[in-house]
Formats: sequence, structure tokens, C-alpha cells
Amino acid sequence: QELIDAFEARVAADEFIEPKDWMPEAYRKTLVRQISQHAHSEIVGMLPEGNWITRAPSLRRKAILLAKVQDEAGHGLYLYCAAETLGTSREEMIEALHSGKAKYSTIFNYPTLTWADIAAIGWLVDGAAIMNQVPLQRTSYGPYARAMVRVCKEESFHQRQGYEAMLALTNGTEEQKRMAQDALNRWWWPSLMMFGPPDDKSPNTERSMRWRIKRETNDELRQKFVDITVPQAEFAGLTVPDPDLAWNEDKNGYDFGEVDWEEFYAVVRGEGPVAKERMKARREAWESQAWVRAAADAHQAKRAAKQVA
Amino acid sequence: QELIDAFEARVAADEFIEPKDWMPEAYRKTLVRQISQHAHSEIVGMLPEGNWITRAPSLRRKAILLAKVQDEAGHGLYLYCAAETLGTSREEMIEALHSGKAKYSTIFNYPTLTWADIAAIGWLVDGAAIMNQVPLQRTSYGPYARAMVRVCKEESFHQRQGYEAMLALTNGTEEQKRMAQDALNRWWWPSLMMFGPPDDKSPNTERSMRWRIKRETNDELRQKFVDITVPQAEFAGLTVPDPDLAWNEDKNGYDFGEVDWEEFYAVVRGEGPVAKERMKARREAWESQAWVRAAADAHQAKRAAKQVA
Amino acid sequence: DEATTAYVTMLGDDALILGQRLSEWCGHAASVEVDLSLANMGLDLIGQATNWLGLAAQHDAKWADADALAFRRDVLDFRNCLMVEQPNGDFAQTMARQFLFSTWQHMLLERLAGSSDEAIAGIAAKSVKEVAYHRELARDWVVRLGDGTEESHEKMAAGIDWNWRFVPELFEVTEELEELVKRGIAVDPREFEADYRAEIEAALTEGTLAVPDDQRPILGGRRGHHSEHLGHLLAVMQYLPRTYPDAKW
Amino acid sequence: DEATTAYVTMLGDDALILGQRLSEWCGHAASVEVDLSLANMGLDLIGQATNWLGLAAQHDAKWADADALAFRRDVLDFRNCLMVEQPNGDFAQTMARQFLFSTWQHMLLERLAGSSDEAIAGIAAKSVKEVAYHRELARDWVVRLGDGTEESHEKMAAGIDWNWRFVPELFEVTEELEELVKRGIAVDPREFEADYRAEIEAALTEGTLAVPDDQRPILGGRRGHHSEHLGHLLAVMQYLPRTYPDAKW
Repeated sequence: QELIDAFEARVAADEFIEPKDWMPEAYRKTLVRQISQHAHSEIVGMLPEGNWITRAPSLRRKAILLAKVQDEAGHGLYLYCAAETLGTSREEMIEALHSGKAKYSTIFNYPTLTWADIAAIGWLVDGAAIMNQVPLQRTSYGPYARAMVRVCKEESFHQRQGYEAMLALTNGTEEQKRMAQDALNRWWWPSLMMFGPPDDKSPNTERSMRWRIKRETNDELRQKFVDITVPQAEFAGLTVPDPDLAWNEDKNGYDFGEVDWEEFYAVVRGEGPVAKERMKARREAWESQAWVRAAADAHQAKRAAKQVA
Repeated sequence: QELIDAFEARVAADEFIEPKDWMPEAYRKTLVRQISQHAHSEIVGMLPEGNWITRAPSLRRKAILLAKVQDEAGHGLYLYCAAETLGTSREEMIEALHSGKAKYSTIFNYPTLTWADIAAIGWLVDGAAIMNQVPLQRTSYGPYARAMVRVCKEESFHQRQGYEAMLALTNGTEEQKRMAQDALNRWWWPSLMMFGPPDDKSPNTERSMRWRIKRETNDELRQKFVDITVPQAEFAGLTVPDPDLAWNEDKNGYDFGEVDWEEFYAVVRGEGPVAKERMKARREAWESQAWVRAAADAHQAKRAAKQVA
Repeated sequence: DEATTAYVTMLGDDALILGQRLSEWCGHAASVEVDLSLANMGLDLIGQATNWLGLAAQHDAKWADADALAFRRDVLDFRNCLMVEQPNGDFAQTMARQFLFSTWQHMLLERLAGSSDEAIAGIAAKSVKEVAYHRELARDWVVRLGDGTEESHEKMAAGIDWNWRFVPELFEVTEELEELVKRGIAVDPREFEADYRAEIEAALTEGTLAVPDDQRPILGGRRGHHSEHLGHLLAVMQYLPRTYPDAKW
Repeated sequence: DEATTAYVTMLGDDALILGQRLSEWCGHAASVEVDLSLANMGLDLIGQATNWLGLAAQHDAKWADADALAFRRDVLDFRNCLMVEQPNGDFAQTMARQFLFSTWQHMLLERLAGSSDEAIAGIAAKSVKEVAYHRELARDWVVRLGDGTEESHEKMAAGIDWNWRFVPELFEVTEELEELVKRGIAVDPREFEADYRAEIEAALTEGTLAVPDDQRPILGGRRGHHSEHLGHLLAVMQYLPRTYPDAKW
């Protein structure tokens, strides 16, 4: 109990916890779950965008998208490394993903149907991600916080690029405008789901807040996202697909409709529209190419043996 | 020797040899080689055309091409059956193809690069095939001759459809005309190679003619093909890519340039431009789907066992 | 009217996209016989698509003919169900898809042959025999592979599993469809849902296969909201007319 | 002049098509690190293609810009070599292709940095470091997989074997090219063919791999006569600009 008190005091004082410091088992477990989930999301998140790299409409857009996906792979790496400092290996985390034990962001279980979806992902999904991640730059676990600093810088760049790509569509032909609106219609609600269940259904929030793993509640972040994004949609000439959306002078923010939480929980259970596709792609990449990793290890062992000899 | 004399007398009298009749081993071997090679050509020949079924430019062209490829599979079946009457199983023949021991027509080792190639194949390749096959309707081995009757009817239909598809291109836009001419440029010489090496380099011709397995020499058939095809090219406004091509009043046929036999022999050796692709496709279809055939057998055995029980 | 046109387009798109998928198999099947039967089904479906889309084009002046509908629309305007656009996967997955779809299509066409719209009734009546054969053939393979070897059983179970989440879409009824049903033009698929479920279950059982659990239905194809697979299929299928917009073939 | 434009287009097409192939890997590699390095090479090559094709478009009024060249030509007008359009196959095949191509490209660009055409020299000089890295990375994988496990050895041998028949095309010299070489604009690849062969042989040997036998060279890419693979690649790559010809993105 003494250890716990000391730990909580440090956290309350906004000190960083480092890998070698003592920490409660629940803290470690929550962090591994959260960081690995975040890392998995970066990796699985390459798939919906990868789906359009080969079909990007210009060389510039292709390069931007390739660079973005590369950044995501990079984020995945930092995050896996941050999680590994907590004593779980990358292989373990990946096995947990493939067995369905570990989760990744529900948003990546929706298909990228048209090019506008790529713009929408940059704008909305990276936008929501930033909203979630900015506070994490001050999260209590040092390696996670430091990874987040790098991640946030790049994500906000991606968000701006996504919005810019969206404006290129809304300023384009009728067909492009239609694509853009259709993408917003399909991505709006799933984006709101990215902040997780409502606070009253989020049992771990309180403890995570106390431990400064989280620094704002799901509903607070969701509200922030809506307040920032709605004017952007309006500026682009797009209609947010929510009949209940209305400015509320009193709270100085938007009121908005209820998210379909049934859908959210179904997607969490692995029943999202392209969940099977995502897991199949990841499993095949990992399992059917185990020989590549095995060969790299074998080669290294041979070289090491030669150097000794 | 008595048997051989009787056999040769029957053949000379244009009688059909049937599966149960006595025949020289060399006759049997030559036939198995020739019929299985012909069957393999039908099957491998589905690949260059299959390459364009998914990209056929209209529903009508897609249906025509599907029907054609279906006919080819059908021809493959008759021919495998005809060869099986000679005591070689289909599996043996297919293994021989995949090991490189058995051959198929060199023409299918060239890529179908544009839609015009599909027209060119119908016009030229099916045209050359008919030229080869019409005499085979009177070949001495009964099952082969009867298979050829059905095959020839369909091939001449394919040839007309191919030529019609070519005319649609030469009557089309500048780009279509260019495609058409380019296809003729690439397919002309390989089509001439379909008749096999020149007579003076074709050691088995004499015996095959005597046994009525063949009824015209390679060079005779090649000449016929040129004489029929050149006016068709002219009618279509296409230029045959042979500077030596000239009408020869005396022989009442065309003189034409020398085929690049080096190329022909290289392709026979398996060095054709897409030979690796063709064999890979066939081997993968066969080997990686052995489980389908095994399952069908296993199921049949189970049912048979149930009926007995 | 617009609703009828949309309905006919939907029927045509189902046939077109599945026909296109089957034609990808050409030359790659496990035996010549299988190659033949896949090409045969593909050809039937392309023919049906030509009839349905030809009828749709007659109804709608925006489209010159069936080809215009097939080759000049992008994903958001395709109305096919999600199941037919699913990738071929291995042969078991292809046959699982074919069985789940053709059984539905057959039950639908049998009833559509009595449509009050003569053109629809005519095409349905012409197609129904072909589809009966597809249904039969696919059912045979489901049973054969299900109750074949251990390997084929696993593959068929996986194939059914992959396609199962798209079954509810086949029985989705929109207000628009209800209107057409009232007018006797269209068929309410819920009429034969119980039959369908029973038939599927019977075949799976015969093939020693489990009926998968239902999950949250995945919908959207009928409104142009497809999976990621359709766009790739269209990029290939439409390449020539898109690249040479003025050409005739 | 036309010959220079064609030469620059060729350099751009090589980079574009290989970059496109590499981008197909996205999210499907054996590890995050490999995914990163494949995306990185793809990005470099798309950048190089943009520069080369941009230069070609400056030379030729028919084409507005690099995008027009990338997205509005059909197969017969692409001048890339056959090797870069080869399918990815497995990772060994991809790395075999990369090694055989990048080694050549690197030797070429090193020399092209001294071209009498300043624009060409400039782009070559900018690209050469990137390509040195590709060459190194691919060489490492050839050795690693060649001298890794039995399985990886077999796969790398097959990957080399698949691509080997396209090596001679890299050293093909047309009259047109000879003319450019005389003017100091282009480089005669035969200058470094011996070096190239030696380097390839050294790497294969280090990877315990046999140097395959030469076969009849397969040529044609430089004149628009490609394999069957390029058309499929273009159908996908060009789908959006082809489908929406008036749109800006």
C-alpha cells in the first residue's frame, strides 16, 4: 500500500513513470492494453488506406498517401516499443491481435469505398485521433507520452492534408461533391464512436483518469471533436448527417444526436462490415510470411556463428 | 510384320483404326503425343483469352469470349478422352505437361497485350488451327477423327468471330486501328510457326503421312494459310508485317519471308515470352487444387460405401 | 417508373457482378470439367445481366443500353448485393457463395416469373432454368466438399463463414420494394425466407457442416454502399470503355 | 527533341511502374519494418517518376504534366522495362526484382548525373542516393533469404529465376539510344554490363544462390510491347482519372 500511495502521489504530481519504476499491476495491464491497441490501430489502419494507394488519382496524392501510411507504420513501431518497455513482447501483442483478444479501433472495420473516403479518413479519423492523443502527450507513463509527442505532430499534418483533399472534392465536379458528401455520411458516426462508449458506460474511466493514463473523458473529447468539425464541414459545403445537430448557446457547443451504440458494440465484437477482411489481411501477412522472419533470424545466427569462428 | 502390313493396308484404304484394333507401338505413341499436345493446347490456350474475359469491352464480347473459352475446354475434354482410348490416363498426360515433357502449341507462349490480340487470336490462331485440323477429320485413328469433326465446326465459328472483331477495330477509331495493326504485327509470325518446322526439318512427317496421322505437310498448310489470310488482312486495311510478301502468279500463291526458326525453337524449349506464366498458372491450378479432386473422390467413396451398407 | 427501373437494375447487377467474378476463374480451376461449369455459369449470368440491364436502359433514357449501365457507372450507382462482389477465394469459397446466392436467386426468379410486369416475368422465366442448374451444381459441391476430406470440409466451412454475414441483405425489404410488391411487379423475398433457411440448413447438414451463428447483418449494397471489393472489380471490368470512351467494339 | 523525351519517359516509366508495384504491398509485409521499407522505396520511386515525367511533359506539348503521362497513356505507349511490371509474387520475388533492377538503375543514374543535359543530370543526381539505398537493402535481402532457411533459399532462387529472363532488356541499345549516347545525353548501359554481372554474381554467391542460365532474351518493353501484367496494373492505377476525366483531385 505504501508503494501504491507513493506511485499515486507521483502521478498526481504529474511526474512521469518510467519502465524501471514500480507500478501497480493493473496500471501496467491497462497501459499494455491501451498502447498495444493503439499500435494495432496504426497497423490495421494502413489497410483501408492501402486500398487506395494503387488507385490514387494523381502522383502527388499517391505520394502523400504513401508517406502517410509510412508514418502510420512508424507510429506502430514507436508504440510497440513503448508497450515492450512494460514487459510484453511484440510477438505476444500481435498474437493477441490475431486471436481476437486484443482490439483495434472500431473505425478500421469500415470499408474505404471511394477516393473521398481517404479524404474523410484524414480529416475525421485523424482528427478524432488527435483529439484523443493530444492529452496523451502528458500521460503518466513516460515512454508512451514521448511516443505521443511524435505521433501527434504527424497526425495533425495528416488531418490538414485530409481536409485539404476533401476541399479539392467539394470544390470539384458534381460527382466529386457527391462522393464527398457520401463519405461524410458514412464516416461521421463511426468517427464519433472512436471516443469510446459514453462516460456512464465506461467503467474504467475514473481509475484511468486518476492514474493519468487518460486525461479527459470520452464524452468530453467527443464534444470537442464535434465542436471543431462541424464548422469545417460547413465551410466545405457539406451536411453533417445528424438531424439533431444544433448549436447550443448555453453550453457554447453543439448538441448532437445519439450514437448507435448497438452498432458500436457489434463492431467491437468483431462484426464490423470489413472486420473479416482486416483480420484476414493481417493474419495472412503475419502467418504466411513467417518464413521471412525465420530466414532473417537464421541468417543472423549463421553470421554470428561465422564471426565467432 | 504381317500385322504391320495389314495395318498399313487398312490405313492406305482410308479405313479408321479403332481403339481395340492392333496398331504399331510407334503409331500409338505418335498419336498419344499428338492428341495430348493438341488437348494441352486447348487448355493452355484458355489462359491468353481468359486474360481478357474480365476486361472484354462489352457484354456481347464478354459472352462471346466466355462461350469460346468454354468450347476450348470442351475440345480439351474430347481430345483427352480420345487420347485415353490409347491407354494413357489424363493424369499422366497432365503430369507430362507440367513436367515439361509434353508440349503445347508455341503460340500460347505469347502475351495478349491489348484487346486486339483477342481478335487476332480468333482470326489468325483459330484460322491456322483449322488449317491444321480440317485434314485431321480424315485422320486414320477413328476417335481422333471424330473429335476433330466437332472441333472443326466450332473453330471455324471462332475464326469468323475473331475476324469480325478485327473488322470492328479496323473500322473504329485511330487508336483501335493502331491496336489492330500492332496485334497483327505481333501475331503474324507466331501464327506461321503454328504449322511446325519446315518440311525438310520435320523428320516424322513422312511416316505420319503414310499412317494418315497427318494428311498434308507443314509447308503445304502454311502456304494455304498465307494464301487465305493475306487477302483478309488487305480487306481489313491491315498490313502484313512481311516485306518479302508478294503474289506469285506462277504458283498461284504468295511468296513470303523466312520464319525466324531460332525463335521457334527457343519457344519450343520453353523460353517463350510468357511460357513461365502459362506453366505457373497450369501447375498452380492443378497442384494447389488437388484437394478439390481428392475431396470429390472421397465423397464418392463415402456415398458408395453408404449405398452398400 | 423509377422504382421498377431500380429493381430491374438490381437484378441485372447481381447477375453481372457474379458473372464477372466467375469469369475470373477461367483456366484456373481444379479440372477441365470444373472450368467448363464455371464458364458456363458465368456465361448464363452475363446473358441474364444483358437482358435485365437492357430492360433497365429501355426504362431510363439516361442510359443508351445495357453496356452503358454495365460500363459507365461507378460503385455508388451499382445496386448488387454484397455477396456477389465477394472475392472468389478458393473453390470452396466460390461454391459457398454460389450456393447461398443461387438458391435465393432461384426462389426469387420462380416467383418473379409471375410478375405483373410482362417484361420482368419474361426474363425471369427465361433465366429460371439456368439458375436451377447453378443452384443444383453449387449445392452438390457444398455437400461434396463439406463431406469430402478433412481439408475440404474446413475450406467449405470457411467459405460458408465468409459469405454468411451477407445473407440477411438478400431479404432486406425497403419501402420502395414494398411498393413494387403491392403492385405485383416485384416479389417480397421474406415470402420464401423460411424455405431458403431450411434448404440451406438441409444442404449444410448433408455436408456435415454447421450452420454459422448469425451476426449483425451487413447491408448497403442495394443503396450503393459496397465492400472494398467492388471498386477493384469495376476498375478491371470497365477499363476499355473508360479508356476509349468513343470506341465501338 | 523526340529521342530525349522518349528516353526521359522511359526512365520515368521504370520508376512509376516499380513504385506502383511496391505500393501494392502496403500493410501486407512480414513485419512493420519491412512494410516501412517497402513504402519508403515506393515513395522514392513515385517521386522520381514525378520528376522524370514532369520533364518529359515539358519536352512534349501533347502532355500537360506528369500526371497526364502517368494516367492517360495505355500499354502500347509505356516504355518501362518488362522487369518492373512483373508481379510482386512473394517477398523473395519482390526483392529479387528489386535487386536486379535497382543495381542496374543505380549504375545508370551514377553515370547519368554527368549527362550533358542539365535537367537529366539534375534529376539523376537527386535520385542516385535513394536508389543506392534500394540497391543495398535489396541486396541484403537477397543474401539473407538466399542464405537463410531452406525454404527462403528456394523462394529466393525462384524469385531470381522468375526475373532473370528480363535482365538482357536492361542492356538493350537501340539506334535511337546510341544517338543520344553520342550526344552525351544518355548512357550506354553496356559500359557497365560487366560490372553489373559481377555484382549480381557476387551477391548471389554470397547468398549461396546459383546464377541462372541465360535464355533467349525477352525484349519489347521499351517499344510498348509488354507482358500481360502491365495492363492489369494500369487498369487499377488509372481508374480514377479514366472514370472522371474532367475532375481535379
